[in-house]
Amino acid sequence: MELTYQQRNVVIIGGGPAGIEASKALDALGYTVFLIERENRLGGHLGRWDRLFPYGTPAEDVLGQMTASMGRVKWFTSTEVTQVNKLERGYNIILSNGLSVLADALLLTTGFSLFNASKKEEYGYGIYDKVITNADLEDYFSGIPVPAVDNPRRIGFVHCVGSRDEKVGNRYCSKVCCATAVKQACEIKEKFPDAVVYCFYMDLRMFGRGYEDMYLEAQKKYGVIFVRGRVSEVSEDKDGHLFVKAEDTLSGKPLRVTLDLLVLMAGMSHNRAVDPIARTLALSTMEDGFLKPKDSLTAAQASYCTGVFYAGACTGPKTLPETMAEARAAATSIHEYLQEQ
Amino acid sequence: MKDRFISGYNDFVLPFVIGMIFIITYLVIGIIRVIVQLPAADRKKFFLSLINPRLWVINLKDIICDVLLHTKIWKRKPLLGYMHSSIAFGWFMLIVLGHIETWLFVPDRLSTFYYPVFFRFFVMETDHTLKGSFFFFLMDFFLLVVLSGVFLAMFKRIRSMMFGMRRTTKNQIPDRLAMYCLWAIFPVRLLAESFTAGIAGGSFLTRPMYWLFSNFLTNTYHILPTWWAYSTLLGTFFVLLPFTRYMHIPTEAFLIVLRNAGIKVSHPRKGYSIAQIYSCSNCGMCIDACPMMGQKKNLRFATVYFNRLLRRRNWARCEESADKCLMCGKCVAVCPVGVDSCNIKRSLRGLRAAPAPADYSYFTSYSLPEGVENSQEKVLYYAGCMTQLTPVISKAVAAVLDHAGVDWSFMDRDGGICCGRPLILAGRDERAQEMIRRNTELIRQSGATTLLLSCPICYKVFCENYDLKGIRIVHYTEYFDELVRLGRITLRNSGEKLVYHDPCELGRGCKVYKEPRRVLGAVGELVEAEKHHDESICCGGSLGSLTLSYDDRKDITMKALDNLMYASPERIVTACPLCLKTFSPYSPRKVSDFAEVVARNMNQ
Amino acid sequence: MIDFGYGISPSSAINLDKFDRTRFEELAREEPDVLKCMACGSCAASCPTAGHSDMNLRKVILLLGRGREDEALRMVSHCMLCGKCLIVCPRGINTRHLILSVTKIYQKK
Amino acid sequence: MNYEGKKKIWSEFQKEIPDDRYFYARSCIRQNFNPGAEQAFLDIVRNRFGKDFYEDPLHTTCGGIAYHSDTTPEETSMTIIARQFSLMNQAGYKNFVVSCVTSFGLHSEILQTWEEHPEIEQKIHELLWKACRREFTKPEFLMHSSDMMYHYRFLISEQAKYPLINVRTGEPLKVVEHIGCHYSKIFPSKSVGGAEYPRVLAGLVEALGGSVVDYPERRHCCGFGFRQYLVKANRGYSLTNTYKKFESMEPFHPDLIITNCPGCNYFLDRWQYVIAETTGKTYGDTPGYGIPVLSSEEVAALVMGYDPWDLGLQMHQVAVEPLLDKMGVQYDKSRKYKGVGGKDLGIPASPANIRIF
Repeated sequence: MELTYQQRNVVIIGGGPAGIEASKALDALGYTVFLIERENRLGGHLGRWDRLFPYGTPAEDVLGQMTASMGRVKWFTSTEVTQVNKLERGYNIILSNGLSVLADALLLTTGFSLFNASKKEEYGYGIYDKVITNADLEDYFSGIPVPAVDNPRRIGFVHCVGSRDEKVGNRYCSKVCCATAVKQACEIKEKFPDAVVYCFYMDLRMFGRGYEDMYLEAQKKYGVIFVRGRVSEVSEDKDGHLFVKAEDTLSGKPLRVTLDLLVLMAGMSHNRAVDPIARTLALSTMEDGFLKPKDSLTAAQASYCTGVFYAGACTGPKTLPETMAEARAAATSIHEYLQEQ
Repeated sequence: MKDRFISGYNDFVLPFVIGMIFIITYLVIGIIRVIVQLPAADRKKFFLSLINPRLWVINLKDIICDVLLHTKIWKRKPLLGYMHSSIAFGWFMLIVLGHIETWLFVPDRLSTFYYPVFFRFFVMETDHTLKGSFFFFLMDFFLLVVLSGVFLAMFKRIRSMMFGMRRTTKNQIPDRLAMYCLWAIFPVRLLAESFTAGIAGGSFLTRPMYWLFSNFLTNTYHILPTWWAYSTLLGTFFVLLPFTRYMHIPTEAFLIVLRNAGIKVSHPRKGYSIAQIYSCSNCGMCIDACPMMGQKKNLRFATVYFNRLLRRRNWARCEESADKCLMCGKCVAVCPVGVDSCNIKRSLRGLRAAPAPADYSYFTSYSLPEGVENSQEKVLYYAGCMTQLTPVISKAVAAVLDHAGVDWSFMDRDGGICCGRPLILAGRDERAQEMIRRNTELIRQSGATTLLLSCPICYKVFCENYDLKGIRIVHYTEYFDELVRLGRITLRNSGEKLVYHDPCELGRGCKVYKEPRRVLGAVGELVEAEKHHDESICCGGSLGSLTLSYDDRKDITMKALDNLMYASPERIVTACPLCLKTFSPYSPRKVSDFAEVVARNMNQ
Repeated sequence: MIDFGYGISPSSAINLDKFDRTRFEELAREEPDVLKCMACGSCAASCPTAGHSDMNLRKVILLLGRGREDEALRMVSHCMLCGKCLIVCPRGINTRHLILSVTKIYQKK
Repeated sequence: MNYEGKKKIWSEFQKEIPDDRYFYARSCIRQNFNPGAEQAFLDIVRNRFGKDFYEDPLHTTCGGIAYHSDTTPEETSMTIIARQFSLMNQAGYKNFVVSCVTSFGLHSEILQTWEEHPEIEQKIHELLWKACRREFTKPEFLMHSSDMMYHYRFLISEQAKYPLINVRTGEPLKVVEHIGCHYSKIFPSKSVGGAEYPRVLAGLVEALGGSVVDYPERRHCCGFGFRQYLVKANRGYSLTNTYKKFESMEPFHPDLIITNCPGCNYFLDRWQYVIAETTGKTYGDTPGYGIPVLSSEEVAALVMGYDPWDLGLQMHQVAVEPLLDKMGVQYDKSRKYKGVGGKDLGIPASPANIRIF
């Protein structure tokens, strides 16, 4: 019997930007889409962010726009995938809300986890009161009180926390932290114009359109001071200020500075929640835990498992536009796949 | 003609007399001050020039041409030239003729210096008046000439664009007052002479006016008030003079004498410079000339305003202006008075320079490349710092020299010491001396007889500030021209349409215009830019400016390129590494160096 | 005091807490471009004094921003003001005037 | 400072410490300069807690100083240490405890090397056999003596006579804990509490009533080094490091520095004298004195009521009397410079800038 599109089910796991975008695209192609999100709202990490680089677009607006019309997409929040069974053709997905879906194709948009900054013990996240992460600072920008941000006069940003660091098992670059740090440095300078703001970076990877302008503006307009050198250790002085050590690699001298606030640019780690599914379906992962696409150039959305597709940061750190593009690419890949079935 | 009054005096002459005494005293004191402030050597030069008959002739010629006839303005903008010379020369002739009349008719009154000025008031016609009608005619004629100039001046204020000046100077209150006086003086004189024409006689202008007025006015009632007004206007003008732009009228002649004596600027606000800045007529020619004026915000940096600020000793703003200047020399080239503003600005930079400690002890570690030393009869090529960034030039120079079979060596093949010009441009002359000293040592060491330069910046400093007696200093444009004329290289004409950009330091700076053109004319079809030779527009890359921002420079570059594209050339050719580097990124046509074009078009 | 034949060496570290930024801020006001430097080193690479003196404009800017003024001024004293750095700077910094401003501002000790 | 956060990290760096039956290896520096510390350790564990700690009179140096000074190759140290293990096997022990942090680091390094390169271990078996016809098996557990003090901290506090509390104010004493670099920085996982926030001494201090001072240069090396202090031309480095630490802890006015490393103990103590004599500056709570620097064993013994002079605290450069007074320890001033059996040792010359009694 010939199936019509409507009778074909696609299950998308992860309701972040990739999941939302892919679900809409597949819905428009006429498939029945089930979007599963374990949090109580769609949006993923985007929901926690205040404004987005490089132009300072409010994340809320972006998310609002994305979720404004979800079409016929059947989306479930606060729902987890409890079991995935491979069938002869397709997959049987059992959800925590008791629902069981027969999926013709499965799209993983499980994204990333923010690196747990307390793993970098020397920075004292969770130990020193004035050490926060980029996500905490976004909370502050969104209006959520963050006690650590108490009229700081001297602020530091540490790039590459949990990225490019074999000691924590993440050799890769998280891609977005440099731009985020520069964005946040400007934003905090706007809040506290008299504060001195330092960015401790190893390389400034301002690769995207508009990023370099943002960097230039951070230097010239906001007077953000860039120090090339990774922070080696942080301690607290008698008054609870942070005593920070780094090497100023450009002058080849050790550098010491006392700060009132230190923001750790936690990078992207692979999302452990996807591990059970990966094990069940025997999906390939890379040594850092991210899912391995079939071919990073020609089949970036395909997995080694028939009918399972990837989009977004589940295969490695991505920027938002890359994630969105991948989501749409994944929809096309799934459509092609289902057409051939 | 005979005296109308026995006393030969009337109270109305007082304002004029007071004004005259004031201005003469002021000028005498001013001249003494300038002479006192001159450095001893310059002072000696000045006094020697006064007893040099040859210089007397030159001075006289210059004064007549520049001060009275304004030939420079005539050449540039005829209508404006007419305006200036009509007033200056006309007025001068009125004074001269007044004296001639006095000398002819009432010679014993020559000793009262106001008498010739108010001649028409003090005399009456006699039977022999016909003898004077020739002078009546001349007087009316020159008055008409002056009046025509004055009306043009008034009109110019309103429609300066008509005279080919996009912008004109903004006047200050004293300037304005003096200007109104100047505007009023001659119409009032006309009135005064018209009212007295019945008594003192008149010609084609005054007499008809006398008859006209007599129809509805009682002329005799108006005689004294108008002569009072005339005298008062003159007196006021003279008193205002030192505080206005019109000070250039008396100062310029003095400047010419000083300049012809060979004196150079040594201090921005002392001696020679005083004569310079007081000679500035505020005509505003420099405003349009300045390449910075493409942007309205830069208007305040125009040389005319700089001179004005310097007169007022507004150091902070002067410094800002001086630091901004590109030192392209165009304002000097177009200045009708020839105010050497670039050097004033340079000396101001030097005066205001922070006493920074300089340590050039490392210069001793520079040496000539191997094999360069003690070669006789050799051409030594010094490329300079900028050419290091444009290796195409040094390569092409090498190709041409080798092709012509010149025995040459490359002085700074492995890098060298700066020529010192950039420091001089920044007013740090003493610091530049250290570079000059070491480079001189190295050049002498080489034993070369000719020093060849490709960078006009270097060329200028080597010509002006180095003491290399016995060594010929030559720019490659001149040298290649010579090689062509000697037949050591032959060129083929590619037919390509070329435009030559005169680099500031080479053209206005060293007056090299014809040699590059002669060579380029032989390799292609040479066209001229809209503004060329001494009116060429700076590329914007000049090291002269200290503060001009990158964006502002770009603006100038675009303007200069527009100018070069005037005749739609296929290629822009320049003879300066800095111009090349500055033009290349923005040029709509390929920009090539002179040597590159020559090298490409040599016959094998 | 006893001379043990060895002693406490002064710290080579840059201590930003002890860096009075007033003068650097004055420089940044006069020459806002100084903030634009991205430490690419083009200036130092093209400098004709390179290999003959320790002049390094990239380092001058850096050291001034870190409170190492004496070192920076020593470097600047070797500058010939030739302007090559001005030509090569990718950020369009007016390096020549920067150097003049540095000497002006930091001489006022 | 968030204590809970630290606890979370400590929970990740816990090591299993057997309660009893150890083979004990001494420290070269300590047995020469502060022999009371090791004596007290053995006395506490054996006689107070009734544990079995065996010390073999045939054991030697581990060769660590020579190794770190580049005067002997690694194989030499390995063979020496293999011999220690052989002695341990011979005595029937499986747990090895060393008194010295340099030693602990070297033992750990060698064990790790052997684990990753069994061929090297094999080679050492051969070398040891050739040298002295001995065989060895590796210990099951390698401990540092401070691990033991940490392990027994509650036993110590149970018997505490003079807890680390200022008897005059009732406030806990402000204690700087200094961990020898080779204790946890080489292998954080082989330490108690890790390298960033080591727990080993902090836990002991807290158990004994003191409060730990967390000062910015807490992690910094004491300056001991090997090639640094051994070569006079380099000695300034060593001194400067120590100076940096003292400058950093100065605002906290510590009452006591506790260390687990004989080298650190020695240099933090002696360099205070050099700093005072070259700059005139002394640190700590009591003007004119320095900050007493004691090992974990000495602190434990002092708390448990051992006589300070029997402990050999007079062997330290910085006078301990102000500390003893704060703790309320009873002591006989006249016995300070008396040797065994009341023998007069003579009073040392008094430095100009730092008081010694």
